[in-house]
Amino acid sequence: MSQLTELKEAIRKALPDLDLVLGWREGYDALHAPPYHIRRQEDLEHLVFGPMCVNNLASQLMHLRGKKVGIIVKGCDARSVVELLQEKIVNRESLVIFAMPCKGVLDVKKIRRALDIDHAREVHFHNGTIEITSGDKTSSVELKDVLADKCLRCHYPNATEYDHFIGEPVEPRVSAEEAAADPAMEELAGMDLTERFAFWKTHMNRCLRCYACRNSCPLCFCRDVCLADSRDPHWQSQETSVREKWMFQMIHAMHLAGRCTQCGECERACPVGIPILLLKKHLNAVVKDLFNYEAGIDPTATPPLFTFKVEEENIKEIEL
Amino acid sequence: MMASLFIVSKDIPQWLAAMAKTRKVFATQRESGAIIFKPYDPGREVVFERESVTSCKEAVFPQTKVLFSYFVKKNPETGETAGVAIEESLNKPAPQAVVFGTRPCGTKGFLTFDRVFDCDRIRDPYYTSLRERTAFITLACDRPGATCFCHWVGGAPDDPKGSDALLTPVEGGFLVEAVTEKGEELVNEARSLFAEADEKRREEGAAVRDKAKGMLTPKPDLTDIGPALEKRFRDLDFWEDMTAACVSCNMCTYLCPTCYCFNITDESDGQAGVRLRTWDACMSQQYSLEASGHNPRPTRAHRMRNRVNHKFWYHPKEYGGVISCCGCGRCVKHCPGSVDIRRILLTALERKDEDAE
Amino acid sequence: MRIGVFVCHCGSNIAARVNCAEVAKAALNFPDVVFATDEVYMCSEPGQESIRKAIVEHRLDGVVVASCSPRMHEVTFRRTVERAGLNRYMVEMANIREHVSWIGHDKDSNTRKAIDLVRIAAAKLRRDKPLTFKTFEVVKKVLVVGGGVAGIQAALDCADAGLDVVLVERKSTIGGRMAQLDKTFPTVDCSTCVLGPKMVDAAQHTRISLMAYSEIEDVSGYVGNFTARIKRKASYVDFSKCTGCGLCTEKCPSKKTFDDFNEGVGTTTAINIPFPQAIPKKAVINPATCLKLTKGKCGACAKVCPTGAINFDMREEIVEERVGAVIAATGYDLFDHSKYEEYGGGKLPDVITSIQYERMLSASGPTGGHVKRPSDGKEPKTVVFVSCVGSRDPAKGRPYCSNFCCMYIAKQSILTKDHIPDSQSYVFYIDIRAPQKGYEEFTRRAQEEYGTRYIRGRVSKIYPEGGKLIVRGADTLLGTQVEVQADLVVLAVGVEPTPGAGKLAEKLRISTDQNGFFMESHPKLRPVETNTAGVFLAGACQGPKDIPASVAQGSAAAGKAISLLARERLEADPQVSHVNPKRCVGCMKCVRVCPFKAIKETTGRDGLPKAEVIEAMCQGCGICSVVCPQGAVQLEHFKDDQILAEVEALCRTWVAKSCE
Amino acid sequence: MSDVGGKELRIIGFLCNWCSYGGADAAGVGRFSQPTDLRIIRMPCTGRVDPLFVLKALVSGADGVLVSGCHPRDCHYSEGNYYARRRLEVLKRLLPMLGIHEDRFHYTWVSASEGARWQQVVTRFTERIHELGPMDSLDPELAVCAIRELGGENGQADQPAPASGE
Amino acid sequence: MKTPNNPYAPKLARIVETEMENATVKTFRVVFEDQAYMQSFSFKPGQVGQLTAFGAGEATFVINSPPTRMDYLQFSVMRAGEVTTALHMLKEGDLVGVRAPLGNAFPVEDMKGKNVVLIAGGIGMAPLRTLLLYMLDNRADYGDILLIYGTRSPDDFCYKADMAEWGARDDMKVVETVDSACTLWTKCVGLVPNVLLDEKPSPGNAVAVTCGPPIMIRFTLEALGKLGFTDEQIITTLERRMKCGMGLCGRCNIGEKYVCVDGPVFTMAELRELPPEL
Repeated sequence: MSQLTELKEAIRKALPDLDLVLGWREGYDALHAPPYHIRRQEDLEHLVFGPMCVNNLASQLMHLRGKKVGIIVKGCDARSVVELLQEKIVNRESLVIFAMPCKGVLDVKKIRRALDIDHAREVHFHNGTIEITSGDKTSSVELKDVLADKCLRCHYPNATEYDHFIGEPVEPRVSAEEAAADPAMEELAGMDLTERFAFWKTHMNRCLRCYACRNSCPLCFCRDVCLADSRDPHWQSQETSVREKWMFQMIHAMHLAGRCTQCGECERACPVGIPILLLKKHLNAVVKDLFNYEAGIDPTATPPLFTFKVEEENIKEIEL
Repeated sequence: MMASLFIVSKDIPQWLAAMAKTRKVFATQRESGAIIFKPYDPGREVVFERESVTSCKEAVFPQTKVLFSYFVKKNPETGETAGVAIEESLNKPAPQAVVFGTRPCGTKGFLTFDRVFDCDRIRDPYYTSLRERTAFITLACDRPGATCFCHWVGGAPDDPKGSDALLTPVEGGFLVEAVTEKGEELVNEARSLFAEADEKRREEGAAVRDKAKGMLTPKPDLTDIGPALEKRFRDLDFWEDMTAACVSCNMCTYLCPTCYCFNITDESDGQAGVRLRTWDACMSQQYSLEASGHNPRPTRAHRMRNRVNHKFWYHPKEYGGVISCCGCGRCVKHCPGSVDIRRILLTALERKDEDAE
Repeated sequence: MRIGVFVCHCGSNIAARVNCAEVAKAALNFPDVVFATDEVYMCSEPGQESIRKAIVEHRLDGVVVASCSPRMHEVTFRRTVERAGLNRYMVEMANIREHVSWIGHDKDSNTRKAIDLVRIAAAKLRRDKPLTFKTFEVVKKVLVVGGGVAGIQAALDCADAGLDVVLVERKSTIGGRMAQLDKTFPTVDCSTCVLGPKMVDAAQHTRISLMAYSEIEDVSGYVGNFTARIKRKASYVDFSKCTGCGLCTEKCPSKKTFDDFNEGVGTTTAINIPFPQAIPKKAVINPATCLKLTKGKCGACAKVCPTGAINFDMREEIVEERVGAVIAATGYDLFDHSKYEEYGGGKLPDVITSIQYERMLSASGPTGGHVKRPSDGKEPKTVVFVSCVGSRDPAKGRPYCSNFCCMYIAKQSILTKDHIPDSQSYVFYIDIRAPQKGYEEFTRRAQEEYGTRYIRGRVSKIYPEGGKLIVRGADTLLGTQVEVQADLVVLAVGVEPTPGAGKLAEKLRISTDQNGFFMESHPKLRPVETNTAGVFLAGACQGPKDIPASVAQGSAAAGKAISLLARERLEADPQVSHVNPKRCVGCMKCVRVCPFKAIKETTGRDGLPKAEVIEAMCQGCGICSVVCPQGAVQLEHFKDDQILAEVEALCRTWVAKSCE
Repeated sequence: MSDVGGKELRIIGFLCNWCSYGGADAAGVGRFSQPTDLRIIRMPCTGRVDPLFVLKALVSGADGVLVSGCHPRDCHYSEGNYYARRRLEVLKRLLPMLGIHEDRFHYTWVSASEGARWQQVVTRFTERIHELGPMDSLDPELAVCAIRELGGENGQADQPAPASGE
Repeated sequence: MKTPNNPYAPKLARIVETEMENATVKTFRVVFEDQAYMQSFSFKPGQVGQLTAFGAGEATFVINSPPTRMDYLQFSVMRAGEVTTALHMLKEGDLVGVRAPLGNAFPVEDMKGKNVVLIAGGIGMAPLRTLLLYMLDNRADYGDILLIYGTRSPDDFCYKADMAEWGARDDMKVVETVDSACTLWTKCVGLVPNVLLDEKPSPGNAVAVTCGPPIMIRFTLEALGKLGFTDEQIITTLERRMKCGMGLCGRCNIGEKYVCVDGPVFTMAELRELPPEL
């Protein structure tokens, strides 16, 4: 039985007790698999699973509070679910988790850069390569060149929290140490302060304040009442100045400190390619360093900024 | 229309530079992998190969516009309010501007703005002052992509409507056709860069255009889309399913060349302030949220319904059947959830005879 | 809003270093400021009157006073504006004295700074809202934790004032440390004779309900409305039946039980009444040594008990009490001197603690008032007292002075001479601390009349040699080494918090100082209050103190409780957090971090969880506000917008200046 | 010790009411002279200091931000400074990644009795900010421009406002 | 400097008088600073204006004084959000910005010769006040006038002086009602729709105009239906979040209609033609 068949079977059984199951369906081309709601058994025929299932479905859970929901998760998505459980946004009893071991998802932007395609009619995966048919032309590229960055360094390919685990767990692609090595972070770390300031100024200048980053984030569950467009409290004006745009990313990053599971949805969602995940990755490293904590692992843990120790081992008071 | 001219690719920067002498020139440039409109900078490459991520709304409808500034004047002796000085930003004339490298779909999008902001009922001085001074040099589309559907909504890859000049990519350069006097002027200012296009080039240009048209997928008949959407109005299940992938962000509307909704907010320190007009998005929860807490469009399903209905039902109803979508596909291509407005339309059409409930 | 700005010269305190007229003039240009003036003394009667008049004449909605620290006069000016009909929270202060004129020399810089401080005060004031008090009913009952002399005094004072009192004592009798003492300094009168009547009063007072052999399980609620859950420990004796006749203790075969009351000087029986004057005088079984409870046989006590009070099946029970105020009077414990290896590490039988010595001196003690060496029962002729054992010794983690050791050493040396006229006492001391009435004279008496020899210096070693204890130390006055051959060494062990103090502090949500003593609200001005409203401190739990100080503090704490509960209703400070339910998404981060448990989860109109602040419990710290990502929880008077307005008032000015 | 090297820089201090504000008062009472660059905003507790206030100040034109509260264990509200310590430490480590020198922000603990310590903190922090110089500026907000152009000295509005944010 | 016909630019007006109607509603009487403009200013009953509280922003309110009395323009502001709170802080002599008139008006011409039933709840009395005063100032043009005005409690009534005056008139009938009985209230008790049913106004040659909270409107419409009023005979006003007030900014649409320009006044018949999105 294929993994997808097994998944469908598991959902088929669970569906009668659920309002809906969050999954992915075929999109306008073979490289896209938008999230959708499985309500009826017949909806299952559209269900797909594969490297094109990039969206983190946990972002949807906030909208669905009060409903009994099933959700299909990849390893990284499961960490977001764990975080939502921690923060009581999701009630474990009204959630059924179908865990799919994951070998990585595609980065469509990378594919566009690597292959000159207009319409991916068909996509096939053969050991390590992806073959895309666009028009009457078929081209292929190595999968590792078009996987999302996060997947290249994934060490949580299997969900830790689930009700149904479909298929066999997969081996992490890299070790935890290798996972920590991140060329983008290293590049930023290699800059001096002036360069970094200029780096952000240039990037933020491009920001549209469309909030795709915020709304795609599974943990920005206060998106409808976000400080960025609130008048009471009035943190931000609606001006499209670098100051306001950057300030918003600072708010975003600080609010995620110790909570972000690095699913990368914010950066993926950005239409103008602003590397906003960098700030969160950095803060995650800080949190790991200070509090030896990683978000989205233990549903009963308290994120480090919502607790304290009387003696902090890793915070040294600095005298001026 | 002026006779076809030809410019070699490498001369484009010179043309831009010539125009930039007296005008603000927006051109498509690549930044961090995204093609966006930015003020022309001779040091940066102008790229044409793909449609830009952003539309060039900014040129005529800036994301932030200071409508006016105000200052509460005090009597210096008593501290009491003596008056309020209001200074309208219109007093400073906007510079002439050229938008270079929009696609026909995007350029045509501004016709929607024209219908709304410059009509019998109202003439928005902020919009018109910029619009009058802005010229569009459009690049005909030689290869529509997976998300393109300009032909569904009355456009075409070489549609010159709204453009001042139209370029067609051919071997080694571009065919150039001025569409309006303004366009002609822009060409004439750097006339030495252009050569008359010979027959062969013109034929090549026509072939490029025909090929692009040939690449378009079959289009549905949208004549009945209004009634079809009306049928689905009460069908919230339909809208919920259609928005299952939507995260309710503002991206689709901010990238859209025809979306014109805006917000008005004041920023002030209590004495001096500005009134800002900034882009707003109907997909935002706060867009229609009332002070009482009541929201007539509380969920993304309600909001998507309004967005789609507005483009394909309300706007046509108000403006003689013209759909206010230009079919550029940005909202599909860049949507983080890959929400496909075409699927919504097709599904509504499919079910146009089916009553809700 | 219409704002008035009042710049104070504070005589020349401010005016000498700040151009006050300039500040007022600048302020007149700030948003919403319609009146600005400067005066010599804003806090004076005419100064306040000018504020009041300006409020009326200029229809002011709020006032900025630029003067001294708000910690000094905020309350003053709040009253001033209130008299003029404004809400008391419609005043902001700019601290241009402590933070400007007193610290900066350059008048121009100072003036610029003062202008900025007024600017931020006015910017904040623009966002201030009138806040009104909410009132709530109070429970006119006081919980006193600890039945030592401080607790007894507090309980009696409260009860005499008409408040009901629950007096909870961990041990089976009240009396505390004082009951263990033989005599008290500087009068050398009998401790029990002084304390006894008070204990009886406490036991018999109709308003005091005495809960001995009980401990605080937890305390919830807030000032005026605490709920205490009190654990009655299992004593295996029905107190309502026990008459304290003592028959059981005579028949009990388990006679090797550690004698807690006598500090291990001698042993006692498994069923025991600590001392003859115990109140309540009830027997309690020590389950660790009782044969019936450990081995299942015996039951001798039950057989002899004339009232059938023994109940081996007794279990602890929890009693709930609602009280309006809590007085913590948990007293102190004594330093474990075994940490001093150089003094024998607790292994030398004739090196005893001062409290053990006290029990030996007591006529009702285990030795019947005869001083005997524990090792051989002989009467010691040379007694050495060592002061500051576990006091003033940072190396042992006891940097503080235990306050009363100097005095009891003098007392015990005097009593030694009384008991053994041919004895000689030596005292090794660091400093003699005798500052209270009659104390200095008392220590002199010990030296001059009783011949106690005081040697200034630390003892470096104590070791046994030939049936004696060699006490070696330095005489820092003479600059020589000293050795004394002692029969008995009494260590004046330092005072430390009781073992349960930390736990109780958590339950009461009060803090402890670095030494573990309960922290008072202000060391000078609020010495018996804590930072948790309605919780007061009495006696040595707040820091080492002697009997008169403990009694005084017991009365002081009682006074605070009485004045608090004298009102029918209490006002809740309106500077509390509020949740805007329209913004709350129900993530409950605020609930998680609130140190006062002042935020609870409720259900909103949409059926989803929402946070809600219990106003009377909120202390106004604002921790919640920072964890709320969407700014739904806002602390009144310190809302995001108010702080942002202050930041922006400065930044906009700065940026505007740099644009010039 | 007067101004640190002439021209003042823009420093904001967030001080808890119970300890550090009192400490600053104590410094005043003790006439411990300090540089005058610092502008103090009074907070109930460092637990109320949202790190975002600091960031807001830094992107809005402040050259340095100082936060000071009660020493650990001495918080008036028992726990506020413990939370603050975590938040502010995370903030401090974020700054360099933004291209902002981490020394522009400092958090410390000063009790109400430590006037001399406060003097030291202010002096050293001010010196340090002067060493770093003014912060790189972002484009001034539109609102600020309006104030500048319209405000003038006496609030006479004569200058035209900027056109828009293009 | 002013651009002619800049529809975004407010005109300065000075507050000449304020009055607290109840705990949350404050009434402002304003006069344009430009006297010539004030004299030439005209509007129709039911039209709205945007008030600017300088420093906070703009919000929409109906002009609740009638065009027949042009000493001042009157607006009643219920404190709800940022702008209304800022407006409440203003005092006599302060300046506000006004953009008016905006939107459509009550069909006062079509209503001539008809009996008029006015049904108001809470702050919904504001638009009806302007209509009523207009009709009273042109009394001969209209038939019987019945006003039913209900609030939660006696303290919540607005325009108390007006109410007393109207109650004393013999050419109209006023029914004041509160939701539930309370001490010192001797007038009618009951929910507006029930009171309306009790009053039984005849639908013959009549127009009913109703304004109030959504729940009241819903049941009032039902009640009017029971009484025999047709959709064409029922007029109501709608509220929506508005920004520009000229049909551009988008948010106040119901179908293709914009409440700010095509409304706020709609007949029930018109509303039935629009998508049900209220």
